[in-house]
Amino acid sequence: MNAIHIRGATKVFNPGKSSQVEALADIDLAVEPGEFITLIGPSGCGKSTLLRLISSLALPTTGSVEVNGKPAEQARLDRDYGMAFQTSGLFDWRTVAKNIELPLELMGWSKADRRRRSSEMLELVKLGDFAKHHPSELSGGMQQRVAIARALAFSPSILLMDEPFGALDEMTREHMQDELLRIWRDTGTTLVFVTHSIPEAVYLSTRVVVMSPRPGRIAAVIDVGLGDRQASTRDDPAFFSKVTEVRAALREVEG
Amino acid sequence: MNAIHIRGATKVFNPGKSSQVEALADIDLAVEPGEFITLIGPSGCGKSTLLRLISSLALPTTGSVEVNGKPAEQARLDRDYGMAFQTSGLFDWRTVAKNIELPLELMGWSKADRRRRSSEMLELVKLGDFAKHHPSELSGGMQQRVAIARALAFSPSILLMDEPFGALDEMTREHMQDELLRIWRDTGTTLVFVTHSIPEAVYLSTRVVVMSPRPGRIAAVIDVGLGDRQASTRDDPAFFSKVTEVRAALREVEG
Amino acid sequence: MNSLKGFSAPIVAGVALFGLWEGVLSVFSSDGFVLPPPSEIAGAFIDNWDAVFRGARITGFVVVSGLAAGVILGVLAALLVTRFRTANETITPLAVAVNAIPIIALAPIFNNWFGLTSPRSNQAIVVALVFFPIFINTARGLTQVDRSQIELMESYAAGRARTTREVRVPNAMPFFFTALKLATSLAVIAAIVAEYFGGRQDALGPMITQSAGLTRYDDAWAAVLAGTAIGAVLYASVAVLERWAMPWHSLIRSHREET
Amino acid sequence: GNDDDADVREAQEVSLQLQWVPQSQFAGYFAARDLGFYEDVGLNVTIIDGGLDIVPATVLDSGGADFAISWVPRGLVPREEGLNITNIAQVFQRSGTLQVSFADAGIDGPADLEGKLVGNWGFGNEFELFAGLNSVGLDPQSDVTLVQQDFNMTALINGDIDAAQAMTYNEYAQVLETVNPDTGELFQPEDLSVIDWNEVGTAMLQDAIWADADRLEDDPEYRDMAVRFVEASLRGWIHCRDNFQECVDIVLAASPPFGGPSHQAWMMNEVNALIWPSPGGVGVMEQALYDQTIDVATSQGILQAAPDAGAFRTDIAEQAVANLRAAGHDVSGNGFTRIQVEVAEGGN
Amino acid sequence: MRIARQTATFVLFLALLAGLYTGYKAFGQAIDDRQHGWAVVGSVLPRTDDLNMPPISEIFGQFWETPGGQDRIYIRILLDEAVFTLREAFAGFLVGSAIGMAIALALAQWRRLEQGLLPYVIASQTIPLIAIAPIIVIWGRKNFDFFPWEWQDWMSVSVIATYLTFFPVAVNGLRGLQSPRPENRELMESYAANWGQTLWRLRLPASLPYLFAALKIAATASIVGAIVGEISAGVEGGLGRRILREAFNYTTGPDRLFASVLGAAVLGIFVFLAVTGVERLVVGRWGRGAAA
Ligand SMILES: Nc1ncnc2c1ncn2[C@@H]1O[C@H](COP(=O)(O)OP(=O)(O)OP(=O)(O)O)[C@@H](O)[C@H]1O
Ligand SMILES: Nc1ncnc2c1ncn2[C@@H]1O[C@H](COP(=O)(O)OP(=O)(O)OP(=O)(O)O)[C@@H](O)[C@H]1O
Ligand SMILES: [Mg+2]
Ligand SMILES: [Mg+2]
Repeated sequence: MNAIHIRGATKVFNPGKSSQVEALADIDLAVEPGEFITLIGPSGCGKSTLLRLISSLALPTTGSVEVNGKPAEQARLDRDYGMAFQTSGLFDWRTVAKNIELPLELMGWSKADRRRRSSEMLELVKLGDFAKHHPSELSGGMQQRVAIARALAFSPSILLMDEPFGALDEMTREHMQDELLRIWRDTGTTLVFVTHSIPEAVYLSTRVVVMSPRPGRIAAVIDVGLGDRQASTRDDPAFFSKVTEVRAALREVEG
Repeated sequence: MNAIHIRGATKVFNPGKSSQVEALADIDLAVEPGEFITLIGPSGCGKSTLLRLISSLALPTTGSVEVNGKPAEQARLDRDYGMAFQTSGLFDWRTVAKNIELPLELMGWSKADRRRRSSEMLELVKLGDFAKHHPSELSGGMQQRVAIARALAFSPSILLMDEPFGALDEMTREHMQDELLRIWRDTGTTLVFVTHSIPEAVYLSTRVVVMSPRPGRIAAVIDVGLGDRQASTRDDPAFFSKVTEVRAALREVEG
Repeated sequence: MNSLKGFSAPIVAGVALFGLWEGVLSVFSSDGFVLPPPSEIAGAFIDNWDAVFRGARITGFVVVSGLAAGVILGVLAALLVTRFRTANETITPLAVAVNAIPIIALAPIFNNWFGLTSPRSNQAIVVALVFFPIFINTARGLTQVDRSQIELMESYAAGRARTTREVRVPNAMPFFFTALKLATSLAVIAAIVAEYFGGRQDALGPMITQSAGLTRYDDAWAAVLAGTAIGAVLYASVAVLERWAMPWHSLIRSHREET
Repeated sequence: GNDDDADVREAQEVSLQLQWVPQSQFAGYFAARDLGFYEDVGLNVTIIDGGLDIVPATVLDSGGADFAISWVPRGLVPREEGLNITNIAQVFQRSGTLQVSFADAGIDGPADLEGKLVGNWGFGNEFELFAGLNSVGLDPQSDVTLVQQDFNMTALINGDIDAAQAMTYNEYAQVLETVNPDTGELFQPEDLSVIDWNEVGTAMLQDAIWADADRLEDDPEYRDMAVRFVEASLRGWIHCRDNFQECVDIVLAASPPFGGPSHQAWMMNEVNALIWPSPGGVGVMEQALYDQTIDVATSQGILQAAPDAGAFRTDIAEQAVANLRAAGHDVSGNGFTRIQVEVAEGGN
Repeated sequence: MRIARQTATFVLFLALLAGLYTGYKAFGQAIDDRQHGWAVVGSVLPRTDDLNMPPISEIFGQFWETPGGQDRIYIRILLDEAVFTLREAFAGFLVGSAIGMAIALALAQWRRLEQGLLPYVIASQTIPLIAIAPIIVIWGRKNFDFFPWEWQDWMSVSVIATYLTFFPVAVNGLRGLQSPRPENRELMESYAANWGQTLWRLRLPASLPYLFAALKIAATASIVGAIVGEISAGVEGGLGRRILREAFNYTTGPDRLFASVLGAAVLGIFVFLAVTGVERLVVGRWGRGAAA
């Protein structure tokens, strides 16, 4: 059984109006359980829209999406997903810690467990001092880290992340990448990850999906196969050759 | 006369409360007219806050900020600034084209001129088809491009940009970098630019200002001196050595 | 086709509602005469069409003119209050005070001030009632703005007036329209209650009280129906106006709702 | 001793719906309550205030009260609409409604109202006016401008209307209690010109006691209670005729002051004059006056048709009067004359 | 400190208003006293003679008078009556807000329902109180015997206050419940949060600014409802009946009507400030962050 199975999905916004946009065309994609997939492609090509289809936050215009062997809608109701959106989407009225605890509350965790988990996660994203602050008092990158912590706080069977590390500096970013990989390995989560950084895509994922500009199509799927990542992986020639391969694929679609 | 002159500036948020944060300490910085400065530093170190001080959107707790030989406040009132924020800050109720025209309206441009300029700018950011859309119909990267177009639409003497290219894919980003450099050269604008990408910082600027974590201080100022940028610059060994130098400075402060 | 779609739901709901009303009354008809079944009201409405129509015109004029004046004043006051802090500290309690005075108490005073037969006294009452929700809601919308948008305008050294126009006003629109919807029905109530206390006797207000006072409840409800119709027409106009004035607003929905 | 009596016979709970707020217009009922007349006949009466929107007929019919005070037309119209209520005691024998104008306006009779702004309160208070206009060939809907008048006389004094509706016992006095801004003195009766509908011949009967007709038929206990209630109420009115000041004080104590002592005194005096003399015995309907009321009502289209015989009954009042007479009360007040009440500014 | 300054400005402002009133009155009387057919005064602007605009001194003087037959000064009477009215209004406010919120929730939940029912909710408000007040009182006396406590007439007044209160809460509440940004709504959807969870954790907090604006309107509306209700329902003891009496009495004592109307106004300010206080407590820190 595939973790995610998309068949012939298309998405058209504002159909029939002058502002009609064909966002996605002919998407076919099957993801195995425990895979780490990255989506990469030019701005506006439909990556976020594709994540929305997978999580059934939007319905495909045609085609179907199956997740864990059931319709995406059902998977959502079964709480199979964790998500981090492109905009942080924090709740202004909750403190940082309370934001992270939100999904845990919904899953019915006890107060003590939530408290413990949220401080763990805050340590992970290096915001231990800011538990009691409100989101409007954080910098852009700090907000993004809170949103990541929120997405990772519980262990969904499928994790969807939309450019989660975009606003982070290089070092924090590498730290977060390694943490994410650790969590992924430990939990066996299936991960779909959107990024604009080619090295990031290669470093993180088992397969890179390259998308073409509007209407978004899958232009290439590149198997990475780098095995276990270590600090040295970033300097590995195999790593560079994969980066070059993805870059070439991207240049081609954008050309 | 310096374009920007910051003397002994500090910034403390929520002073005296339990949530007190010392965001900036002892900032001294002088920027020549026509320079291109990038600020780089770990997430939450005070880059956005520093831009706010320069534009007098926030007042320093101590110290002073002078711009074009006058207090920052006065410079703002004289409309010496153009800004692109970290969050796109577009107006939902205006179409994309109208968002770009907003500063032009304020400067009293005629309708025809505005129209012409906004379509020029839309071409520049490759969003010609989306003039009549509303921001909520755009992808994250497209929104960011609109915000960039808005900041570049008029020619302020000082341009402040906060991670403007964060949500763009590599190719679009390189295109935008080159356009920004062209505009900078053509107009003689003084530019202060925040980024997390070390290569971007080196490629764009005359000087890179490296900041240390909270409380933000200027840890190093690195003169780049690469001369006129061309496509080949990105492969230049001098370019790589500067990148390494900046990275080393950053590792040091974050270490 | 599209415009029809917006009306089908209210019609279905209306049929259900009135059907229920009629049905309940036909089963438990003991007090039926105070709250007559819709069929009887409709009958009285048709029988008294001339009088009801004349009354609706007189009352409708007071409603619309008072509403317009009240909205203008409310918006102006809200603008003033967001601009000057002292204005906020003074106008707000005053507006609250005026609003807390029951119209029934204002009616005799206004009738004396402006003359019993002048429509102005009734208009003044409508204004007094409409003003408050418009003022409170609009002021709220004008202040509850996204800080980064204000900062952007500041970076352009846009004047306060300009910032208000470009940021605060659009931001206040949903608040304002919500209040305007409230105000339409308040204006109708205000006009009708004001008419109980003075003015021309052929307006809707006296028709209601006089008929009710003589237990001719079907006639009273026919006049009530006319007042309700005025309110409904105004409300529908506001809804149309809202869609026209805030085309972007319907876009800000989540993807699921859009499908 | 009294306490023991109460233990022997538990007083029956009875409620009375007034047509308006407490004032001397209802002095008889307050007197009967406060002086123990109701208690004497085994009743414990709760008096319910009226108000702007209170329709006594509706309250009575729906069981909100056992008895109600209402003007005759304001009881007959609901009756025609299907409320089975009946007039059991006609307390007021005359109409107290006037149409008042300033003397210099030259409005001396209904004919002079043509083309004028004519105030009235509605609620059935306008029927006499309409009939009066009709009697001189004027159409109320087109030959005058009808204005909804507030329940005071300010509109007349302000000049907003040419002629105002006024009760002899209330609003008329309000004018006399007000300072004339032109002279600095109180308005004088000479300043005013008055149309009295009793003289025009279009007067209609006013305050009467109404009861639930169905209950009277079906429930002998209710009928018995009605007799006792009417008897004690009429005894209250007799007492107020003979003990003027005491009744004024009772009214003033009955509720927050309304119009001040001199105003209530004026009202008591004028109300007495509407009741007394009652040659046929107080509370007993006089057929001629009833016929005139019906005449006016039907000719005006106020009533579609003359009411049936059940609209009023005299048996209860007659029985009450007989009891009172037997107890030695003067039930017709043939020797009644008004007294002179001093007008004071503001009714104080 | 801030409170002191605000009070000072407000008192100053009141003095200014009183001055304006007196000044306008003097101006009106100077140009023409009691001649009808004035150009502006008396048609566009109010009339100025003592009958229509009693002098401020007399209005305030009334407060310390002891009206005939009473042992309390007028301001004391008004105070007692205000407390009576406040009780009716408060009950109406609580019930009305709850009903309003329930309606808002139902309409927010089912868009169809919103389209279908909202027009009738609006229409319900255009039904004049006067047409329903007596029905409520009569039904209250007669039919509400299923009610756990004995039904009192003042409760009927509260029902009328409820009728005026639920509406602003429903309309504003609906808008507030629909106000969360799409990304926040989608987040809750991605968690498959159920209706109650989305409500409690997202929609309600996001709607608070709208809701408090509505509660302020509703609080003062409940006072109006109670006063109108007292008048229509014939319930004695509160400010409503006081005002009615003084209106009947206007010709002979205009200053007392003005004084009692002032009493109602003060009561309205009181409840408004009470809601504002609660708002400060509830919205607290993040609310200040959001406002500019
Ligand atoms: N309004 C505020 N209230 C309180 N603290 C604030 C506020 N704004 C910023 N801060 C604090 O100031 C510090 C610097 O924030 P700033 O936004 O300048 O960081 P930054 O360098 O731009 O980070 P990033 O790269 O993540 O955008 C942070 O610790 C942040 O928590
Ligand atoms: N709500 C909407 N209404 C109309 N068009 C939309 C809407 N959302 C997205 N689109 C359009 O769909 C296309 C794909 O958008 P999407 O957000 O999926 O892009 P993306 O690949 O995530 O881009 P980015 O990298 O810039 O975030 C864009 O052209 C956008 O204009
Ligand atoms: Mg995207
Ligand atoms: Mg920042």
